[in-house]
Amino acid sequence: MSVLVDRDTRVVVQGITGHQGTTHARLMREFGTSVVAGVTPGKGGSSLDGVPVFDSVQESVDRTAANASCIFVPAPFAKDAALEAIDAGIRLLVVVTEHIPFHDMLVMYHYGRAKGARIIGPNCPGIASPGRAKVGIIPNVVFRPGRVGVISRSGTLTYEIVSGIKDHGLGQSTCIGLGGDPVVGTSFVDALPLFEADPDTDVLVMVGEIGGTAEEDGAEYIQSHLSKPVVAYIAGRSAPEGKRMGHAGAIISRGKGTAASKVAALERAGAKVARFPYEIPDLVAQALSEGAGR
Amino acid sequence: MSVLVDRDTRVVVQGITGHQGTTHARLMREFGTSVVAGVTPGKGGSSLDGVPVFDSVQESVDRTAANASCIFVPAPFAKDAALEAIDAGIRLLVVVTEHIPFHDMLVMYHYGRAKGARIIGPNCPGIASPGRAKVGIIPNVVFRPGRVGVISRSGTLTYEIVSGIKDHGLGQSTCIGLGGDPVVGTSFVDALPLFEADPDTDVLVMVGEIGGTAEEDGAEYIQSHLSKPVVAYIAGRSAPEGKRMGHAGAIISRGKGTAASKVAALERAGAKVARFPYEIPDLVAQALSEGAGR
Amino acid sequence: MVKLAEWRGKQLFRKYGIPLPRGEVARSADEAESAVRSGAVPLPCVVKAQVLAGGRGKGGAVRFANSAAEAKAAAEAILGLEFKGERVRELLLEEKLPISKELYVSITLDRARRLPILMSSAQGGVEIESVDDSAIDRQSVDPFPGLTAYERRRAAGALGLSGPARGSLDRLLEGLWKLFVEEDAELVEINPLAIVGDGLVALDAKVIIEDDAGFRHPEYAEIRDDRTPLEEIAREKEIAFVQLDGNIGVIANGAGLTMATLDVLQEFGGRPGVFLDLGGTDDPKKVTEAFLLMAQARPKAVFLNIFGGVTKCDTVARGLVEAMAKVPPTDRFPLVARIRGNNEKEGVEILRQAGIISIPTLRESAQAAVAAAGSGA
Amino acid sequence: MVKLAEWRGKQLFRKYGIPLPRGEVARSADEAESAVRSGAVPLPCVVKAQVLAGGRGKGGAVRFANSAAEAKAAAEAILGLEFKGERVRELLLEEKLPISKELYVSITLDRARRLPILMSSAQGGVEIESVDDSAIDRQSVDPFPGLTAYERRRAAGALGLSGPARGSLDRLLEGLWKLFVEEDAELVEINPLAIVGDGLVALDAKVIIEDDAGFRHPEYAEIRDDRTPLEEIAREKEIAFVQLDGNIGVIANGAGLTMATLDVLQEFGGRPGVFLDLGGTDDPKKVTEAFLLMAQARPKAVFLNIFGGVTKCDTVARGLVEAMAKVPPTDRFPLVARIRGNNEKEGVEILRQAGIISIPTLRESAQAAVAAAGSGA
Repeated sequence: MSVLVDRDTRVVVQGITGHQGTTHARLMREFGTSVVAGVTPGKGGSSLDGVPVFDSVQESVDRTAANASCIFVPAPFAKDAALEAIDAGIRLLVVVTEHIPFHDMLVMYHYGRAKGARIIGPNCPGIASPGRAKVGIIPNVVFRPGRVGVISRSGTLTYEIVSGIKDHGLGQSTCIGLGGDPVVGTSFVDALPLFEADPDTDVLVMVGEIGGTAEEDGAEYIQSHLSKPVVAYIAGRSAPEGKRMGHAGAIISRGKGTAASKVAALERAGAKVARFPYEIPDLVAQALSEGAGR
Repeated sequence: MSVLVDRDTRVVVQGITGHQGTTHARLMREFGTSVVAGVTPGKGGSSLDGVPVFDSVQESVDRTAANASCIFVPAPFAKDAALEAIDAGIRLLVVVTEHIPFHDMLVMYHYGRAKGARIIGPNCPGIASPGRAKVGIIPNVVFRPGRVGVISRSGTLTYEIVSGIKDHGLGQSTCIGLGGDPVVGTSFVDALPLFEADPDTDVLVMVGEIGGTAEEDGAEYIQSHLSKPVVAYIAGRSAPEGKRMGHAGAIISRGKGTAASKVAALERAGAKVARFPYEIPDLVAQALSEGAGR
Repeated sequence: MVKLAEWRGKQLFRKYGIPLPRGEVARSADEAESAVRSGAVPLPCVVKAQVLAGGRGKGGAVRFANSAAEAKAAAEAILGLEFKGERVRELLLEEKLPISKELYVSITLDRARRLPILMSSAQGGVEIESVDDSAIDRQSVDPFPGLTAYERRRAAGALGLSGPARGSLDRLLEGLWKLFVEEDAELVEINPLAIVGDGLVALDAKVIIEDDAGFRHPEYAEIRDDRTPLEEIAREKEIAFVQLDGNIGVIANGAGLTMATLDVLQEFGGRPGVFLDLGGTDDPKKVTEAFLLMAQARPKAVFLNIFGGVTKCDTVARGLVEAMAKVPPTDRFPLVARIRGNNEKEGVEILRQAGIISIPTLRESAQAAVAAAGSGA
Repeated sequence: MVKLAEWRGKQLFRKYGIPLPRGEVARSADEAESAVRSGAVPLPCVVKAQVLAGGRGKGGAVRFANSAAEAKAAAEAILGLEFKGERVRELLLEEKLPISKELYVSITLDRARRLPILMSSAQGGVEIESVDDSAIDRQSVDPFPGLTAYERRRAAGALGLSGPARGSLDRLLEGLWKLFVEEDAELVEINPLAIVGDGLVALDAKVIIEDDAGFRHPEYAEIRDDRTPLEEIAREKEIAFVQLDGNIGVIANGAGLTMATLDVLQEFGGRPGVFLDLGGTDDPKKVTEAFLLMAQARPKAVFLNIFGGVTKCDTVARGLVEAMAKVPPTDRFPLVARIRGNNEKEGVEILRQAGIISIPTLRESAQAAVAAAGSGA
């Protein structure tokens, strides 16, 4: 078992004929993922590395039984792409596209919720379970099968940390990059119970950033519902107040949202909080050995 | 047990200070229903026959733990009233108001669905389970506790038929009047499984009308999912094509929607179809005695 | 249900940016002539009777003109015609465009799915009922988020459009959806939707507005529907009233009960002539008005079948007695009553005092009503 | 994030029917004088600096005038002022209204609930942060069906409004919600919202538009934000670039990794001065531009920390080598590199050939960068 993706995951890549879509469709297949279809309106009937391209998601579902979508289409068209996937019956959407207006994401999120579809992202690296499937863009090289679950709001920092876990001789069960936008389809609170329920995950790594209250909310959930050990890291402890750190998720707002508030909440919840990314692997190894001793 | 309402049903009456709201709040209480609150914006703080009146549904829920709403507010404000009830956490709404534009009802229905709220109506007589609770306006005198479930698209015709069942010495488990508008919150297909699952219902009476395909859809459901016997009646066998019979639900459209199509579908599904309302009680009694013999 | 004449539908199309031929409404032959002469309607042009029924082309209610004089002559020929029971009082004159293909699009309500439905067919210009189901693309449209870009794209595919016509359809469908929602329409239909050069033009407009949304749309209040004069009076008084061709008047409350009553009367050989649904009123004055309206329809007998709910039995009885006193002796009719439900006892007693007996069972009362109407007349 | 000046916010308010004082923008003392003299701005009036920072009243950036001459004098006093780092270039002159009470309303995004939130408080006219939580009514607003009548009713109750002011608020909130959605706002705030006579008037306007919705709103493209000139250039080139007051330049990719890099540098005593987030580009030209921009900020040393995903290591290496060749010798700086991830080998090799060693671990590379910047300067 794993979280949200497994060997039965059949991916349709929306925007497959664009540069990113083409590149990552290939990388997903190299990871071992069943990439069964691509969609680019107007390019239906062609194919890419043997993957058939359709004009609509509905056709791709009808013809290839796709059940997950990876969305690379440009921001102005991303909302429509997501709605199309949801209407076609797709129940897992990974939205890689960045710079989607949050007003659009509100529509995507609430529509998806009403229809029972889960969105990961937008502006996210996606989800991967080594040896099973990857939907998204996390570099293949950072993975190795194992029992560490990773949930992160960051992109490249996730790669850094996941890679560090591998370099330490450990491996990952499933890794989700949630994306750091103001409105995300899946937050820490949504993802934590999935890992708690996953028999292949023994320890969780939670990677947060300053801004928003997602980490504090996650900490609350950990405190009241989580039995597995958690190692956490919060990026941005040294960031000055009020300056933008590259995306809207990283504006510090009063009280909650600071690194100090997040670290304190996580420590109260019993998580081990690393001060720097390179401290994470040791803390994970420690949590694993303590768990084995229980 | 019963369907959707029981002794724990706590009703808030929206529009309680209007003529209909006041009258039917009283009649619901006479039936034995817990009418715990009324809502009329601007009249909060007053009370009516000892029932406290609030300015908002949220207040009524916070203060009286109301869990069902009966809506009598005029059509132009009915959508807002329903949204307010849904947002306040009410999960059963009976909308008595007639002449609500279907565009408004589309919003009410889909919003309710997304939030897990069930709407009965609009333009409906509501739901009642003798000895338990009534939310709506079906006359109290027609009821008597028993084991016959009734689902009807009509208003007064329901009273006529339910009364006939009583006059025949039988009684009802639960009776739902769905309303005959183009868009209803609960249709035959939605209501049938509730009665199938209800241990207090032995036989079902289904009262339909010409127009639409709700009866045909119901018949399909009966054929594939229902184990309990069904007695059906379709009003409008003699109605001329293309003439309006008083509400939009009763326009005959090609093929499906005619009385003949509905009767045929129901008979195919194994239902006994009465030709006239006064034939129903005998058919019900017959179904009950056959069921007892099994 | 307010069916809009073509020209009114096109006014709405214009409001929502749906491309139209240039045209002008005329109510006389002179107006038709000057619409052409002024250049408002380019030549050649088409002169169309503004009636609600379909099949105008075959029925001689559409003519062509190549000059102002011809337009005048066409107008003279059409105005005043009786077309499927409707008198032609208005014409729409429009430029005749070079059409390369006729398509079909509409948005209406799909009751079973409780969603609006967009239908598109490349086979336009004929009644959509005659088009094979496989040639009609159907898409449910969710009110939230509304008609999406991908749905419009699929419609364009179904219509076989590409290039600029695709963009034209995209904007047209956006407008049509907006119209459907904002004007509280039951149906918006463009048939034919013509391909003219690179773009699209709506050659006809069928728009039906929902009655119940009248509170948002006072502008539709004065548009008349296809009702008889008595039906029109009933509508003003908010009484559901339908005239058929039998001789028994039926007064009941609620659509279902009214229809069941007709079914039973017919079973016993009766021929319902007028029926009148009191609905959910509890006002004796409205009941009185309803009876007086019934009297004007001159039935051979009247069958009153009421199950008191919101409408209480005593209210009906009171209204009835009041009305009977007002009906002129020449207009009187035999009355068979059956009143049951809320305040039944009081109602029965009021009727009894006025000399009217309420028969409690539906079968027996219906039989009495049929007998009262007699076999003749 | 595009923060609109008060007068621009009020232009939007006007578009959405939100009531405003009569007023006029002036960019010189003469314009201010003639705005009053022409009658466009009734007397007495208020003259307000159009700067984005708050606290204008206490800061002398708001003055009152009883005549055209006074308005001119006020304008002369304010124009050109440096207010919290912003030069005053524009003024808004508005009639001074007889206010009976000051309220607060705003709509913004509640990230945790993923819903817009309407906040109302009867304690307006002060910074909302200073108002007690219990005095602020908060309501989540669902994008479907949008701000409802009952939510507006509750806001009116929270503001203590009744009678005509209640109706005024209802319309105002409808407009404010529409503005929030249609203009892709992150924040719309009216503080103070004044009760004037029977109605309401928006005395101030704070509107922040979301950057990412720029494709729908080209009209906001030329409005400048509170950026330094280099930040402005970076923005045009779509590079995230922030200037702090340290001396180490940091180039990383992704907000999280950038922040983690700053954290580590600080741990080892470094003071990051400029940081530059390459984001998800894979274009060597953009990497070159970013480096040249960094050179202009004249850092003591630069730390490059890249984890290749979308941005591949060899792309960055190529762009970097290209840039180093273009930096004038006087602007050169010591460079510490760490590149990992996709195409790591190729990238490391390209750097090696240009004489740059990539240090694979974060800790060691950060220490090297701190050492390169030295303790002084």
